[in-house]
Amino acid sequence: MELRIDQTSVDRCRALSGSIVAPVEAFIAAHSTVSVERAVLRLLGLDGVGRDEIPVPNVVVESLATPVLARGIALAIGKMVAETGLNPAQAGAAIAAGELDLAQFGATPDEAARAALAPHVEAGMRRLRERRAERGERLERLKQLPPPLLYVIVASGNIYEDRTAAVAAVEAGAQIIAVIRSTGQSLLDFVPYGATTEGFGGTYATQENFRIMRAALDEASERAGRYVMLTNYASGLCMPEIAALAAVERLDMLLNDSMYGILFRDINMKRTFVDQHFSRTLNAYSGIIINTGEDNYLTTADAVDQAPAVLASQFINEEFAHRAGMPDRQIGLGDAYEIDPGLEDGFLFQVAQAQLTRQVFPDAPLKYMPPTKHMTGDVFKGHLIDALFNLTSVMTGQTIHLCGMLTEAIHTPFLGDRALSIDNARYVMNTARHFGDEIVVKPGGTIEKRAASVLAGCEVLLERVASIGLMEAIEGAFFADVKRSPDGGRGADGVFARAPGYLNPFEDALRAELTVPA
Amino acid sequence: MELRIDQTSVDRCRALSGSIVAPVEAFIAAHSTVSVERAVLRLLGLDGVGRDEIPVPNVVVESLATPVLARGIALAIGKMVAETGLNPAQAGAAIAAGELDLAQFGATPDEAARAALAPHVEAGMRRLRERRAERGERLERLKQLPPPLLYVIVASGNIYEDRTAAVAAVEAGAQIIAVIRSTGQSLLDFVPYGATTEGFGGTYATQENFRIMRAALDEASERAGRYVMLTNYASGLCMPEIAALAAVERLDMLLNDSMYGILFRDINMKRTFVDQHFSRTLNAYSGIIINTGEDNYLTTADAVDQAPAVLASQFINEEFAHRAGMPDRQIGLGDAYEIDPGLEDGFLFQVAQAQLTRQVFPDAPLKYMPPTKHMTGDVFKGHLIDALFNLTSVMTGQTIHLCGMLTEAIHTPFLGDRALSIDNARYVMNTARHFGDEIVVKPGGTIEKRAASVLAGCEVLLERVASIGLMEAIEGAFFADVKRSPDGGRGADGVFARAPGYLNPFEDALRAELTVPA
Amino acid sequence: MTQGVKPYGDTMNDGKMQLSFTLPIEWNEAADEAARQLAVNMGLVDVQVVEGRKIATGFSFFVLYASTPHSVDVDNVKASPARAHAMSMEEVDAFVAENVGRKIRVAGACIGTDAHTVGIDAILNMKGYKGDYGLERYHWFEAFNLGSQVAAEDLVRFTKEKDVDAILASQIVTQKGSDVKNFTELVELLEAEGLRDRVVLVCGGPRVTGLLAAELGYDAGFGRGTLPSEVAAFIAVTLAERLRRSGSQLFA
Amino acid sequence: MTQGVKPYGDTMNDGKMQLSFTLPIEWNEAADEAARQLAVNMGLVDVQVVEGRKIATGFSFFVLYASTPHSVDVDNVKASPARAHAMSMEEVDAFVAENVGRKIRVAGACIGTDAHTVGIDAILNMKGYKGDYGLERYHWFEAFNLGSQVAAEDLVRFTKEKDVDAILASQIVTQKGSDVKNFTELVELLEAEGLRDRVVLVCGGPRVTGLLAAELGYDAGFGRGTLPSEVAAFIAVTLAERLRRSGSQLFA
Ligand code: B12
Ligand code: B12
Ligand SMILES: Cc1ncc(COP(=O)(O)O)c(C=O)c1O
Ligand SMILES: Cc1ncc(COP(=O)(O)O)c(C=O)c1O
Repeated sequence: MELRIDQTSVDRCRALSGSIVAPVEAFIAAHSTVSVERAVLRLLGLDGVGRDEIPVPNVVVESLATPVLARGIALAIGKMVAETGLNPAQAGAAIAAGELDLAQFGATPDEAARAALAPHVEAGMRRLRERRAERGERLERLKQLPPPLLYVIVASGNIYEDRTAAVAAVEAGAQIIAVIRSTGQSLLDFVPYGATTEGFGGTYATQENFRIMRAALDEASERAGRYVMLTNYASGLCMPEIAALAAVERLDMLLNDSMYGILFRDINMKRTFVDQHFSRTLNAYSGIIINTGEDNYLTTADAVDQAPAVLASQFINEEFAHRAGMPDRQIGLGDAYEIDPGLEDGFLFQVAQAQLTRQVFPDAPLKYMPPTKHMTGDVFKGHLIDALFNLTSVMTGQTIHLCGMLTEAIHTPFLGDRALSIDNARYVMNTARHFGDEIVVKPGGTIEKRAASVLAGCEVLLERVASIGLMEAIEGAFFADVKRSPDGGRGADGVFARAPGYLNPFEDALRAELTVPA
Repeated sequence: MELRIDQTSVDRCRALSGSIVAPVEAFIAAHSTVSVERAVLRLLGLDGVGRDEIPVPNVVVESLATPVLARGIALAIGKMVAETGLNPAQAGAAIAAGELDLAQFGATPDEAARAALAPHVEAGMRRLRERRAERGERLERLKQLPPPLLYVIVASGNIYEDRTAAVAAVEAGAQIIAVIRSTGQSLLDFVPYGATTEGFGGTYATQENFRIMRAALDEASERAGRYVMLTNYASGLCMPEIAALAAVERLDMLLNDSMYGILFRDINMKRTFVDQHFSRTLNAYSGIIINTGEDNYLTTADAVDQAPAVLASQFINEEFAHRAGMPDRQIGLGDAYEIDPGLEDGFLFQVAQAQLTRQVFPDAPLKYMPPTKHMTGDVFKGHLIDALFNLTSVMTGQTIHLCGMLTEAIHTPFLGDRALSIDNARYVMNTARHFGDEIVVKPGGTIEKRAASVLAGCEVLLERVASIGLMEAIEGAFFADVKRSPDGGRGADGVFARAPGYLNPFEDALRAELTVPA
Repeated sequence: MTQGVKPYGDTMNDGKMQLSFTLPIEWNEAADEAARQLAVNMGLVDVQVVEGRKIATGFSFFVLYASTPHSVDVDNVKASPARAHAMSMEEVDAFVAENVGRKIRVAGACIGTDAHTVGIDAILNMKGYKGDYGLERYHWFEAFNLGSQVAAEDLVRFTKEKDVDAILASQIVTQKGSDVKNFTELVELLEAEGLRDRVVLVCGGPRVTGLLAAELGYDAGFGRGTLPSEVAAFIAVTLAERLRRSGSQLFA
Repeated sequence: MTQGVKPYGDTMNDGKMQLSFTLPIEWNEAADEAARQLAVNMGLVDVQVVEGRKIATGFSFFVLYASTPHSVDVDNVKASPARAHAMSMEEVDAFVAENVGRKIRVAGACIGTDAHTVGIDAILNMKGYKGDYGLERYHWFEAFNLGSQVAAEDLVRFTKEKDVDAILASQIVTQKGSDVKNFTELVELLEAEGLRDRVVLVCGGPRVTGLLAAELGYDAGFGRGTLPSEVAAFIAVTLAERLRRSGSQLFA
């Protein structure tokens, strides 16, 4: 399929995003957060929980006074490692057990700390490289089917039921499995620990749950002869830590949006910006594809009106990702099929939007979300809306295809719902496989006009944002009609300015290996 | 939507159909059948049943020796009317009651008979004109929605349950109601009488059933503010009689195919050709739209292979209709969405066929039949196949749209099935209303190539048929792989050559008013 | 009609219905029969297993059509009182002016960890729902929208501070009974604080029914497709009624 | 597994199923509750009426999800014997050559007024079904396809004339029990003519099950998606078995 679009307007939008993100990046470079520091600890091998089930990385970070923490948790741990000869994991355990106090090693020279840490940092980096290589090897051996890649969610709340459901979905043809996170985990300022069997609307994201699901999918992949990808959620108060854990457990994708937490979870914007940067740097190096959350604009407000905002958010997410050293092939920008099914020619609008996104971001593995908001208890009708969504996806060459569920309005998917949903996608995408290649959009028609107006609207919005600044724009409710103040929201107290001599050895190592645009 | 097609090939196919049908028309002109004669009687007002429930028209026709019948039943009745002063209806009643013998009036001069009949013939013609005018007036006042016109079937076997179902369907948005005929009624050499409540797979086509449904739909039309059309089946051993009754009860459409009975019901070909001609002449004058049965080729053999045969049959049906004085706007040529849903790009083939038909017969109210053969007990999957059928129909501008039922493989439609089916069509056709106007088919693509090959295949087939003659071609199993001999099949004995002085006053009156190509 | 009503396929009282479900067994010849027997065990008759297939190792999916011999006595089915009094925004405002004589204070929230605010917003926001204005638009209502993930404690505290007349609690997530849990917690807390009788307590969400609300001890419950005016009318009428009984303008 | 099996939603034994049906009542607030009560009367629990709407004056359509407390004892569910012996065409031919020693004569027809020949053709025609060749293709079978709308009398007469070993009767139309009526007529006529025990009597059609066949007094019944080889194998084995018992080559 082809659509004529105004390329100069597209270029202008990219330039605008650059100038919108630049000042935020300056802020990011000068700050860190408790979750960034905890991620550093996890990469150094700290794990487990102390008293009251508090994760060791949290105990360790909280054990330091802000002025000390401001130079980076790595520096402190490095000193302790240099003094005690313990490795970082042992050091963490000792602190959590209350046997040793991290603060007491302050006197040690920074250089000694750096040196003591170096081998552990290298070990951490090696672990990331190994996992990434592993994925590459499997993808080579177990080829995926051509996109759209069928993506389904499991969300029973119980990781073991989720595993059953995931394996069944793979047999039905799923290529990507997402374990939906328990309601509001994004608001927890720690990552829960261990295998979990209780959750609301989803299953907790824990390292052990990641491991259990990855193992099951690796097995299923071998049987299916196709590598099946695993994804979860980073966005929230623990973006960097989840990114670290996902890298270690070889997840292949992560929901990771530069503004979702701010707008849809009232998480402090500074916290989010700093966190998303380090988490994405990690994702980039681990070869994890990020998925952004533009769909959220559409589920909470009118989809026709929000289209320009969605495109603008995609440009901003792209820019933030580039700044974190992420190549286009890892930037899964989000869109969704959320226009009112009762609207005459709504299908034309959906096609216009999907094709526009496809052409504006030619190398991005676009993530296309299914109809949700207008789904009702009429499962027969819902199945049809999903079918036209499936058709739109294959016509416009979307990459990551979230299969819609006929029971979307009713419950988190049953095993049988998932099978019907995958049948739907496979039937439609097979019978209309090359339909998109067969048609040309009539110049001056409804579809072309719609695409043009969305792009124009996006450019205007980006101009307004650029003129006042991103943080101010969010404060001015430019996005999703929600108003957030720079210092309000959850997790603000977890943000701090980097003191002179601040050390984040992984950030340094990663930046050295990734190509980050100046 | 637009498709490039080879117009010279199209013209050639029309010319070929002309030379295929011409000789058959010569045969038709020289013959009549018992059902043509019975239709004449019905138009003269004969009705009711005699002993053993045998319809009066049957009793009367059977009461004559072939040589006498060969001059036309009208002549005989005319003589009786002239002698007895009874009107035709009374004459028929007397004969059925065994009080008078039609044969005994042979001596009366033909002229006297003609004269005696004239007022009754005019009365009959007036009745047809009045019904047609009635329809016109209502269509004016109660505008239909734009096509595709949603058509659903009722088939409970009980005319009263059918009525309930029909009225419900109208409220759901149906524009055309078809009362499916009881299994194999086409094989009965008489038209059953009265209101019926028993039938297999459908409800008997009787004048009273027609009247009951028409009355219910007229009421529903007023409430809905849209004129709702009624249709039934002519094809079979009683084509002319059903055409007469349908005209009188103001049906708006009739299944009327020039070859269906021959190929799919093993009805004698000569009988069918003669019958279809007179029935179509009546349909033409009554303003009834005929629906042809090409779908039957697709349900009984592979839909991809049969495509050229379908197009060929459409050309032949068109030619026969023109020869009966029928304008394009009344020729509802049939096609169906029967390609295996498991075939990759099958949707492209369906679109190609539908668009080709649309462009080859620009003024015909095309009848598009839903998927049936590949429907299974998986009602969820079936609902999706119906959705792509609905999309194809609105994209390619089909006229008469038979709504597919998700329970096609299971039972004749439940009331709820029909509602879901209409919801499906309304949703898809509304959300994609003008999609067809938005797209151009890529030159040289799969769709264009497919359409071209179907047209070419059709031309070849028509050439072969033209070279040996239609009856011989049917004997040679050129159509639907079935072999029928000119003198075999049901109802052969009801065909006879017209003797000198043969009279069918309605044929004469109709030909005088219709424009029939020489 | 007084006699029981049965499902309608294509004939009165044929009792026809469609079912679909998954069984945790491998599909094979016998599986279809197992599905049929399950339906028979459920008391269904004329059972047809029209589709049966493997959807995964150890799991089979089935579609059935069958007749139920059961019926329902529709005459004794009562509509929930909640939507009894239909009034337009103007009518409600007039009614309140007349019968309450002051603005009604309403506090709405999506309680527990539930963050689905679209529903409660539809009831409260100016904009409203399906062309029916939200409570903020009413002249005689003062609406407070506390938003999402509001703890029962906070909602109760707010109720006290602001002398709220009516509480609107929303629950969209129902998995594992979280909605019932949260609704119950709220009503119990109100009772503990002795506030229960001082407020008109209303719950809502796609799975809420009048019946559930009654069981939970709420004054009313609103489900799928509720319109703001229906809620406003219920609150106004109920409150006026209480005022009439108590003869005074409660804590005005 | 020995304990009863229940439907599986997302957790073992949750018993979840989906239902849909139409009630002949006007839709309103109470109608949803009526639908719920019907499900409750059917013995379902956790009933959720997730969709309820007017589809016509006096008719409402509903979609429900609910849990059934019932289960099915899968261990005691037997597959129909019909498809027991899987053999390829070659194997069947070899088996017949060895155990029958002459061609088996089979007559197939779509009986009564039923004109749906595609099914019986799929079993008999060379071409076969889903890549599985039809009986006409078998070396050791002689297949007669009498086509559609064959009266029981004619089929029986043919059986006598041609000394047919096996009869294949097809019924696709099932409305108002026409299939059962026609199948019964055939078997009774065969009995009246004293032919019943001389032939392997097989019925088939999308709604046919082994159970139905047994009830009707047929040797076997084949349903949805039958393959010709399954039918051939059954006929061959059954006939050979009878020959063995009777020690002779029946009417050879
Ligand atoms: C939009 C949406 C979201 C948005 C919410 C944005 C927002 N600010 O509200 C986002 C993307 C954030 C989201 C997130 C999640 N969601 Co959500 N979401 C939906 C969705 C698609 C639409 C809900 C909606 O807006 N409906 C439209 C409104 C107008 O209808 P309504 O809510 O029913 O409200 C009406 C009536 O119920 C009534 N009403 C409602 N409340 C009240 C209160 C009172 C007092 C009264 C009188 C009336 C009333 O009046 C309203 C107007 O008529 C539904 C699926 C669906 N189609 O229903 C899933 C759905 C509700 N979500 C679901 C889940 C599981 C989640 C998550 C938990 C998933 C996860 N693990 O991440 C998260 C977590 C959010 C959280 N912490 O609660 C599930 C719930 C399953 C279940 N039955 O428990 C659903 C059903 C999807 C699914 N099938 O899995 N979701
Ligand atoms: C094709 C078709 C037709 C064609 C038939 C052409 C032909 N020569 O067969 C035409 C267009 C003529 C037709 C007409 C009618 N049809 Co029809 N038709 C169908 C359709 C779409 C497909 C049937 C089919 O071919 N299936 C494919 C074959 C391969 O599957 P099968 O028949 O199940 O056979 C397999 C097994 O059952 C088994 N099998 C079958 N028979 C036997 C016998 C033996 C001995 C064995 C061992 C195995 C066996 O093996 C086969 C291969 O696996 C179905 C709907 C559907 N999708 O099922 C409706 C359907 C069967 N028809 C139906 C009806 C009502 C009719 C009509 C009566 C409608 C009318 N009033 O005009 C007419 C009348 C015909 C008549 N007199 O019987 C209804 C039956 C409803 C019911 N349950 O009673 C159906 C279900 C459609 C519907 N929902 O209304 N039909
Ligand atoms: C980008 C992104 N992150 C996270 C989430 C969900 O996380 P939570 O519900 O825990 O906030 C979503 C859900 O839509 C999302 O789009
Ligand atoms: C043109 C035509 N006439 C008649 C019929 C059905 O009539 P009967 O089943 O009585 O032969 C059909 C059914 O497909 C048809 O297509």
